[in-house]
Amino acid sequence: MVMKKFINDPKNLTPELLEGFALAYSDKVALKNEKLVCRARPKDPSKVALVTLGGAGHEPALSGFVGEGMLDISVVGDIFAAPAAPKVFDALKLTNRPAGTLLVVLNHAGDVMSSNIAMQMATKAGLNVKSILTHEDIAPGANAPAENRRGLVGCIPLYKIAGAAAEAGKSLDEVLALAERFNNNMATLAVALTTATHPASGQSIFALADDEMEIGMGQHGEAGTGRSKMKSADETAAIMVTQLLEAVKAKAGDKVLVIINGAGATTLMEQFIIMRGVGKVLAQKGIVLARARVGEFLTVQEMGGFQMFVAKMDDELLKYWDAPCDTPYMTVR
Amino acid sequence: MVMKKFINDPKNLTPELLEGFALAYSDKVALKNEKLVCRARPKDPSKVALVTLGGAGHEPALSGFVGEGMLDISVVGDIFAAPAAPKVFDALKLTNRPAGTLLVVLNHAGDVMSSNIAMQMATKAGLNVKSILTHEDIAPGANAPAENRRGLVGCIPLYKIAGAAAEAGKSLDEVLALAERFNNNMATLAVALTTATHPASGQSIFALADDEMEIGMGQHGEAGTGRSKMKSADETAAIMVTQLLEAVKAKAGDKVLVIINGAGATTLMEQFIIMRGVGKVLAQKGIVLARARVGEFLTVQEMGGFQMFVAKMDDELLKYWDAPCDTPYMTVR
Amino acid sequence: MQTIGTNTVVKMIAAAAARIRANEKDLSALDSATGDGDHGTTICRVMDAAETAAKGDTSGKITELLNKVGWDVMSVDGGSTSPLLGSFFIGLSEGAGSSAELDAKATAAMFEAGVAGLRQQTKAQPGDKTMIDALVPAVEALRAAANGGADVTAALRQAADAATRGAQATKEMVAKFGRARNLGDRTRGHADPGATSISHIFTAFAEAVGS
Amino acid sequence: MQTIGTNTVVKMIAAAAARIRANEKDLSALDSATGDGDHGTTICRVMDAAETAAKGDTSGKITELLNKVGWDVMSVDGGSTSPLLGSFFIGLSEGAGSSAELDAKATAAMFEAGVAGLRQQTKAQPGDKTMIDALVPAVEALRAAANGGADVTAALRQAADAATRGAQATKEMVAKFGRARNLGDRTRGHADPGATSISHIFTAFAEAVGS
Ligand SMILES: Nc1ncnc2c1ncn2[C@@H]1O[C@H](COP(=O)(O)OP(=O)(O)O)[C@@H](O)[C@H]1O
Ligand SMILES: Nc1ncnc2c1ncn2[C@@H]1O[C@H](COP(=O)(O)OP(=O)(O)O)[C@@H](O)[C@H]1O
Ligand SMILES: [Mg+2]
Ligand SMILES: [Mg+2]
Ligand SMILES: [Mg+2]
Ligand SMILES: [Mg+2]
Repeated sequence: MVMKKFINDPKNLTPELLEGFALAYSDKVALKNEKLVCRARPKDPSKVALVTLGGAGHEPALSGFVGEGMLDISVVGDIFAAPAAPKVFDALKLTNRPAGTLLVVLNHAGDVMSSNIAMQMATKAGLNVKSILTHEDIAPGANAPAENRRGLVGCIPLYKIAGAAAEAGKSLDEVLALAERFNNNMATLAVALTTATHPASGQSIFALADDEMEIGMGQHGEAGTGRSKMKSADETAAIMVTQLLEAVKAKAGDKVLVIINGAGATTLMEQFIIMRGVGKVLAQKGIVLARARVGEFLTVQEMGGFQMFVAKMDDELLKYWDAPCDTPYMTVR
Repeated sequence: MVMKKFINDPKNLTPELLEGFALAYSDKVALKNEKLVCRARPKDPSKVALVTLGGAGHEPALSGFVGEGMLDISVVGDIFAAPAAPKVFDALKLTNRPAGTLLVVLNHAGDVMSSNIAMQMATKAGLNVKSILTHEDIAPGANAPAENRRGLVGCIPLYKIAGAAAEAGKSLDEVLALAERFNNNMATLAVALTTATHPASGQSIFALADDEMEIGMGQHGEAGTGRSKMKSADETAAIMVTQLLEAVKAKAGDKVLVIINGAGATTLMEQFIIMRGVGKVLAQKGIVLARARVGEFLTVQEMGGFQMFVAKMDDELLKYWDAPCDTPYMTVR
Repeated sequence: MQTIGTNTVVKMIAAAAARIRANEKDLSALDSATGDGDHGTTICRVMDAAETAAKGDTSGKITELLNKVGWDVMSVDGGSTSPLLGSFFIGLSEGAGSSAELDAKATAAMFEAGVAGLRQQTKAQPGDKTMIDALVPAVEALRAAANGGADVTAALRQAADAATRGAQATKEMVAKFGRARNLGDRTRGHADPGATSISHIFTAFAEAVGS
Repeated sequence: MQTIGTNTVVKMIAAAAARIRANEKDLSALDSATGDGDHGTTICRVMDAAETAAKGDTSGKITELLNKVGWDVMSVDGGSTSPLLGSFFIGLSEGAGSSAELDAKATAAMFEAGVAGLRQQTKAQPGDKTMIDALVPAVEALRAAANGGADVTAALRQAADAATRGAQATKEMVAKFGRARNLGDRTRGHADPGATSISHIFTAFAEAVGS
């Protein structure tokens, strides 16, 4: 398939998209050093700051959630590629404050290396920084070692909860503890239907037959384990949510947050139908759908498919999930 | 191309998607009579109500904007097909109140017929209802008769502005006058790149060659006028925004609201790059980008392309645009 | 047949629904050429609703039966077809008045009221390549036959033939209404799906009355 | 050549960048088979940054030159390659110490420090089908040659040959790191792109010193 995308020079994708994003949401975000997406109105420096990092091409992705109640800075790399460590260090210097900064890292090799180096630099420079790694993909098995499990859409509710705790004036250790509790109670599984084209190279990032789907595929077309014939929405929803509920050990009476995250081309229509299928399984098991979101949070260009996210919630986590926030792609009143 | 979608029985698409939608956003919306999407917490009956109608398959579409500060009821039809007149009348009966109801109709033949009949029924029944028709597509020319110009994404900011005026306690005539002022100062142009499949029939809704795009295509693959070879993001943005600014007669110093509405498969990355191109033209002309939104509001399944929307704003319109609202797909604090 | 009563009306509607069902695929294919490809689906749902409503009638009165048919057709979600045909059936109901049996002239008057009802919903004129191009000549032929002394069977036969010719004639027309309008000149050469449905409906009406 | 100084280091880096540029397409194609297809692009950007930094050096000191190269490589956005190679160059810088001229043994020590720097960033071991599978044997061969009395030119020649063999050997391996890991067994039969880049870099180093 030929790539059909509205772009200019493929070399400038990331700076151009960030420029357009910052232009559209100039009331909420401001660009610094070309690739640091910062809050337009910085957070009170007495509160803990939240920084994250990741490649571009997944819009709205991380940068879409910079703003009051969520992230302070998102450090953007290039298309599907981690930002360089010195940029992450720049962000940590920008948020430097006695209250400290929490660096949220998604488990992808490049991101982990950049953030490890940045953390070393920060420690040397005497900054008060801690980090947390998300790795909630259960494609390799819920009990696979953390280092083999990717960080997927779960980072976004984690920003929400940690961000709300930070706004509430919690200390760095408290914010970290809360984020870790959420981190340990969340799971994501992705499914792919149709491929996407890498917007710089114009190449398809994977291939599936016309009648195939693949459960467990990663954010960049990384192969999963569950290639099968196409299934109905209800079957797909049931298979995925069952594994996810097991992974977070949810039982009757437990409250869960569910997010359906469209990969790109899969319509909201389909995502709602999947959500309905999830609801049926939850009802059968007596698990409470406490909160839900359906939409595109972390995409893979025009890939067809979605990520399903489940987190077991307690009252404190719910309180922070419900707290106000104001970012380009998530606002809570 | 084979259709690859997560669905169950194609006959049940609309009720199933609405069920999943209402389940996910049960804090904001509730389903009545299967296809009326209503506010979960109804508006104070002393205030003017807002009702709209339209086909499904365009999610989040109209129903995504039901909630505080925007719509009271969205009446949903079937995939790409208007809801029946009696259902629209049901909605008007549900919102019936001395303050009155404003029915917002997008100019599509089926919607217009259903709403005309419903308005006749409402008048016979003595309900206090007025209606407004959006027809801001400039594909047939900005000066083409209103009846030949389709209603596109412009309905959504119109809901926002009229909804805010209603929440502010304005009378039906005042809300209508404000909505008409906005209606007369807005324009949309769509561009298509790749087709979508009708989720019930599995058929492609149009065809474009691998190196072609089409400016002016409608919400259902209705042919436009501007088929051409693919252009860069900057060229496309400049051609479209120039026509739109002319249509709303924007001149240096004027303030505009710009919305880039993704059709489905076109990425936010591309939409941001287009937004950047729009910004360059505005800067050249000395027109102020007062507000902007980029994302999927009214989609056409997995179609590649987008709608570009421009409205000339005054201080009162901006005030209502900025007013708080709380709906599944638009929240303003 | 000299007159028609409720039983015949039910038979006519059931026959029309059956004939539409048998042609669903073709009608959608026609709509694919000029519009959005859903006409077969929609007209089937419309006629299914009409058949169910007609068969469910307990009033025994033509006007009430047709009024129920009209509202139930109108209640089908489906673009332009359901308000247009719903208004047509409600118009028939109004045209039927209180009579229990309709002769050819009364039948013609009833169908004229149906056309008037439908035309309240659209500005489309004959020649615009819509269902009107089958409906208007059909009802004109019905009136002419009735005025000329034909019985209901013969008059409906005339109407069916005129509807079929009218639908055929839409092939030469350029669409000015509906989703086909945007295709303009490209619609030439294809019959209008709505007009084709009308020709099926009148053909089935004539057969139901004739048999 | 008995020793290398800053001028030679600049020449080596420039030659490596040129050789990488000439192989960009092949390297991306290799990465398409096992990973995400961007290695050619990224390693080019990395080596361009290295070349620019090296040529822009005004300190005249190997350690400072390599430190600047390391940071500039590290500053390239590009997945795993830039932190890995950035750490490698920073390691070289640390290994170079304050010497103005490095003989074969000092060169071996410098490269050993480079490997140590890179290995701080990853748990990948020899056999895991990564750039380590070219780098480790290259530096081992360099050390062995230096200890055996070879001059810098001969020692780097040995290193380049070992890197090329190491890169070749990755064909038989199954990827355990990087984006190729998920493909598991399907990576067998394809050389690792990162290891291939390392073989190009060492080959260019040897040629630059030899000529
Ligand atoms: N405005 C109109 N006036 C009269 N007939 C119309 C009009 N719009 C559509 N039609 C008729 O309806 C037919 C298409 O019906 P259908 O496909 O069911 O509806 P839609 O156009 O909403 O998809 C057309 O072939 C035409 O005969
Ligand atoms: N964790 C790792 N340890 C060592 N080398 C690695 C690691 N991850 C990737 N590599 C090397 O990097 C190469 C891929 O580089 P590149 O394509 O630029 O990065 P990315 O995998 O981020 O797309 C692999 O061929 C391998 O040699
Ligand atoms: Mg990569
Ligand atoms: Mg149609
Ligand atoms: Mg239709
Ligand atoms: Mg790669």
